[in-house]
Amino acid sequence: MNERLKLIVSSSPHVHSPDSIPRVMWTVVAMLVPATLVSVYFFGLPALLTVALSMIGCVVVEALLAKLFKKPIVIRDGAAAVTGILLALNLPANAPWWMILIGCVVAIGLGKMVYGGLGQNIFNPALVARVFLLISFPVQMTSWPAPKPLLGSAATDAVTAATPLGMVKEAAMLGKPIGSLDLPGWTDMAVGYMGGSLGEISAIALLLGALFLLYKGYITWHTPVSFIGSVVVLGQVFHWINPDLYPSGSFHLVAGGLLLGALFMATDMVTSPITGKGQLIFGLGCGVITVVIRLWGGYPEGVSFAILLMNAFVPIIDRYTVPKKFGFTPPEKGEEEAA
Amino acid sequence: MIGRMFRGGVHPPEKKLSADVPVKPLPVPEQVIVPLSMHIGAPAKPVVQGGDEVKLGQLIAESSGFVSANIHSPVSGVVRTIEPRDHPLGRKLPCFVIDNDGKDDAVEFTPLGDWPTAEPKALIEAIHAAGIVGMGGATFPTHVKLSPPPQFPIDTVIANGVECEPYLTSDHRLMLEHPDRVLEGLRIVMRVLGLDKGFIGIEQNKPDAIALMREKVADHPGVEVLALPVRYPQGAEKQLIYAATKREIPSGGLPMNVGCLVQNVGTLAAIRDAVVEGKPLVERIVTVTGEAVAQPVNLLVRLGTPIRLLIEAAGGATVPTAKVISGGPMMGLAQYTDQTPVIKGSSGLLVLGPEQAPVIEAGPCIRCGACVRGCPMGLQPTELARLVQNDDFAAAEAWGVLDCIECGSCAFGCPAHIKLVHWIRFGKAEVMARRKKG
Amino acid sequence: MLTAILTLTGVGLVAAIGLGIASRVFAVQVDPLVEQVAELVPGVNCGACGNASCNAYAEMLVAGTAGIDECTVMSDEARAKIAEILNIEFTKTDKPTAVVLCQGTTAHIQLKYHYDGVPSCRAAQLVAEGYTGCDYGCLGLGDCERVCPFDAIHVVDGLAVVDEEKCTACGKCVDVCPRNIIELHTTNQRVHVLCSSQDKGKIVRGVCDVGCIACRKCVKVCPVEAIEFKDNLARIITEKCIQCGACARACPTGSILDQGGPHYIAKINDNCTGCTLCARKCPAGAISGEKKLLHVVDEKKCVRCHVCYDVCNFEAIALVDEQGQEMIAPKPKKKKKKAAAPQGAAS
Amino acid sequence: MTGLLLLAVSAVLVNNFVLARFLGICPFLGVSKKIETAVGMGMAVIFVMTVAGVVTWLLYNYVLFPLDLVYLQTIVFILVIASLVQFVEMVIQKVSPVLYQALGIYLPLITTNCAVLGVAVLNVQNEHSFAEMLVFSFSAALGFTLALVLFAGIRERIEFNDVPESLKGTAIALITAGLLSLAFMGFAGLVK
Repeated sequence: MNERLKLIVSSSPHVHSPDSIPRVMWTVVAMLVPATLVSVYFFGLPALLTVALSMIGCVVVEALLAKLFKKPIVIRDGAAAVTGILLALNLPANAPWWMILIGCVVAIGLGKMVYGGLGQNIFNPALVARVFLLISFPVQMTSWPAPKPLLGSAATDAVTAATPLGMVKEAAMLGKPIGSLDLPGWTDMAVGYMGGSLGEISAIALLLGALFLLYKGYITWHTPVSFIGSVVVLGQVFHWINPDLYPSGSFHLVAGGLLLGALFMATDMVTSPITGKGQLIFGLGCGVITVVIRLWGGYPEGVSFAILLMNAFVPIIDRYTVPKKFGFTPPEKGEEEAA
Repeated sequence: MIGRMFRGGVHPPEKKLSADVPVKPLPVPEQVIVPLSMHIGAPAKPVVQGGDEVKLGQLIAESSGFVSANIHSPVSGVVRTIEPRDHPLGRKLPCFVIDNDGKDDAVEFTPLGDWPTAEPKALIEAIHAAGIVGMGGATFPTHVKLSPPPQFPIDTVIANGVECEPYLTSDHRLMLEHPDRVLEGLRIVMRVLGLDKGFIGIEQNKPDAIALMREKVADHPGVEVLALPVRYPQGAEKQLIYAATKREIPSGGLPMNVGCLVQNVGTLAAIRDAVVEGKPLVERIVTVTGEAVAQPVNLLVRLGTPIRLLIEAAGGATVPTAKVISGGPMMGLAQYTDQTPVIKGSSGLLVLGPEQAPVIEAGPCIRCGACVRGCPMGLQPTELARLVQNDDFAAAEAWGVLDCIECGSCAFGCPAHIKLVHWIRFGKAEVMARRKKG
Repeated sequence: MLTAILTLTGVGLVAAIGLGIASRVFAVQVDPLVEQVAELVPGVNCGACGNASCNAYAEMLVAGTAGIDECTVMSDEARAKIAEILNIEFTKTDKPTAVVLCQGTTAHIQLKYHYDGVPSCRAAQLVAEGYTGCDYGCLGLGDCERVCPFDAIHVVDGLAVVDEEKCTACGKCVDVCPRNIIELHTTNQRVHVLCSSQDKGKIVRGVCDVGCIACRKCVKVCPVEAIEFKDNLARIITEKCIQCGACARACPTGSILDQGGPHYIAKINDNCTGCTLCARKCPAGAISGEKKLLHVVDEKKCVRCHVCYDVCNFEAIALVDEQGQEMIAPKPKKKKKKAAAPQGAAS
Repeated sequence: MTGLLLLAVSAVLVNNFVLARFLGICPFLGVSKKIETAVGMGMAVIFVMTVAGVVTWLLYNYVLFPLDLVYLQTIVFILVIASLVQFVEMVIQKVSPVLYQALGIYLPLITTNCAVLGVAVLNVQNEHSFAEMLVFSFSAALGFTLALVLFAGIRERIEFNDVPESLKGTAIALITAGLLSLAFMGFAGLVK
């Protein structure tokens, strides 16, 4: 061996799993592709343009801000791309281009870079942008184009369509029973044949992507299960109490952004609790707030608000869900006697 | 008496490249470098000087305190000098430099005779005299471990044949080639502690060793083979005891706190040799492996042999060497020179090329929790690293930084490539220094 | 109107009485002195005095359990004021400053191995005792920089450099340095051995251009025996050093730094009255001459300490450079030292 | 009963004093660096607000209103609140010097805290009954505490963050408060 050649010396361990931040992030992007494709199928080219503009916008904004704040530009890690695609999937397909760009600036700027960049933000950047846009431009954010499948004929000739959750909310305002509404069928909703934001319409496509992430270990089951579980159970309980006023649990499951939120946004590693126990509490909180807003709030949909609110609780949850350290339990009873 | 699987842990690729390569002895080198510190505790005190002639197996340094160990000459020849040389621990420490005369002229070994009837004290004395230390890597003097204070009676002894570190196969080969030496050593330890039951823990990725041991225990009454699930760090003392007995060593405690004692299988074989043959510890099996050597091998090596010769025996490096590691990839010590010698705790020598040991800059923590899920001690490595990074050592101590066993599970799985173990080791060192200051 | 006034008065009265009673019941004694002193202490909570906070130090001061010199950060004015408040003695101290005893910038040193670890000196020290070829030199990962509350120490080209203006000698960098190469020296001491290596010269040469190679030339050249030699390393004994800088000029590797310069050779002119004072004071024995006759300086022996210049009462000694050019004119007769005195000019 | 519950929910979440009404921002920013002090401050505010609510309500309904002195409302309320805060300060200084130190200047600042005066005035404005007043005052303070503790948790987490130089300190705290407020907007319309 050549003495001139310096050996690398580091602390153990000397081997590493193949996981890396870019790998995690780009996998998440890839797993959102099915949902994106479904939205393109139903909403056509505008959907694709929205996704593309949002992703490019977020990446460019991140690069510019990194330069401004004199930080290394790390857009290749894919985090900005994830934010971009998630933001797009939270917008209606006909969102005006300027609104998308404002969203990108808010998401990356206010949501992430001011906190110091990746890993340091408190709130999910895409959701910060979505809620910001929802409050600032309520009209543009809530006029949904009617779904028109590429193949086959459209169910209506209408240009715009209300989301199922929007219909339910309106009915509640007017005092009409839910039964009298012309809601899309459950299978249609599961496939994605309904009005709504790009990414939230197809429950099946979202589940497919999330199952792969679960298999890879990039998300854990805790948050989705407790989030979705609590929404469905709570929703069903109120449905039993008053079926005219409150929709069923299965409706809650597929209508609106529950799956997108629970599978892809509440599971955002940076802004969710670090332990399984914490994630269960986090998901439960998200679920309860979602149901409360959906049933009694001013907005038809509460997933974004719920996740954002629970993001604020994460530091407190983390503080009180520290795992049990090894070596801090006495031996079990039988053992103690034996010893 | 089967325990449970510990929480956490990871599955690094096993890469046991040399699992099927029988152990072969490495020719004795012309010069050996024998450090005075090949064990935890006080360095041994030399009893020979530069210029003295020594025989193979002759005592050249004696233990100099309660926690210390004897050292014997691994060759016959002349002591050239005692001077600081590069030590596997990464600094220069006093070493014997002995020129080999090539005769392997040995001192006469005095076996203890019939050990099953011998007094435990005599057995411990024989082990002490042979300079035996923990050969799994911790190098704790064995005779001290075998003399627990009376308030901590030992009721369970476990032979550690888990070898959960990737790449390493020295214990595996030992169990395959010398099962009786291992088992007899275990029975000697049982005799010392007055026990009639002992376990030998082996990971299920070594089915041949498990089968062979199950067959052999027929000749060794009281020994039971535990086939343990494959998950790193199954071979860590605390996790092994938990797996075998469901007992958790309390924070800051030792195995004896829960009435257990763990010995590496290599140590047991050495104990048997010391008692049955009167032979001191002067050689050991070392796995020389890694993608960067031509032919991964298991070698029987005299202590004090420079690792450069081991790499040559494995066919030399095939690519420019990036990293040379004494021990396994998860907990081993990276070497900055190939001049360091083999010592009593050198279980393996891992040579990695640039492809296996890339230098990757750490990214920001994305709080994915992989380290928390991977930690077998239930700690939060990312939080510890963050606190240490910000010099908040008091908080790090409160979060249990001292409980870390440095197994590397956290850093192995970290997608941001944060050097969690390094931060934590830094925190531990600072906390200990502060404690000393008072 | 009257009801309004009465109501307001009534409410006020009830509140006042309530508070009056409460102030009796919940009375807490606070020494007013503590507050006064607390306002004068620096308030940066650096911990150099060994107390948890500046407030705690203030309390200790008032209680008399801490000395006023224990805080190195405080300005002399603040010290004087506190001394006045507490009616205690106070004398001005020499301002100490941190000195990094190493000159091994990246360009000067060899590395032992390629370090792949976390950016902290203390952590790097745990990996095979640090990655610099020299086991004693600055690692340059900036633990001192991060710990300094005054932004007074920075790593430049892999070496920590102290900003004397900002340094308050709080000692945090001294504590944090894993190689213990930062020391506190008074600013009067201008000559330093900027090397900490205890290795033999041969080893030092192999790893560093600017290290002490234990040649002992400085020891030989020092006129006042102010350099001791221990562990292959020269050390200046501050109490004996006369700041002449001879050692720095003699050092072949430049590992002794003289910040007190420039130093010049003494030259005696015709004003000399032969009083012999300079000859007696010269530590190097470089001045010779009979009583009442003109004295002469042996240029080769002169260590440029300027002692003769300082003691001469007859405007007879000038300071010149190697070429003989007069750099500093003789000190005017029988007047007290002016600002142009060499020590002053140096700084 | 439902009315009172709604009132409580409204005061805690929908019309949160800090995040929706933007009252009491000073202590919200000042005493939210550590969770422990935030909890202490929250307790002090809960106490002061509830007691101030009761006293001012009694004064208004049994003294000022019958005597036709409603125009003295503000000055009387401030007088009462100021005395109460003084009282709390003395108690805390005696009982918990650590908390007293940590709260520092912000404790006397409760006096001029618009949140406390706000509670008193809102009670009068909305013509709350005694029970309503009690629930409202308490839940308003609870909402304040909730916001404070949440915010303290967030600030503890971002303490070591690599925040751009120009945004360090209060700037980032205000941005965070804004985002928190954004999240609380979700409760809008929950209670009319």
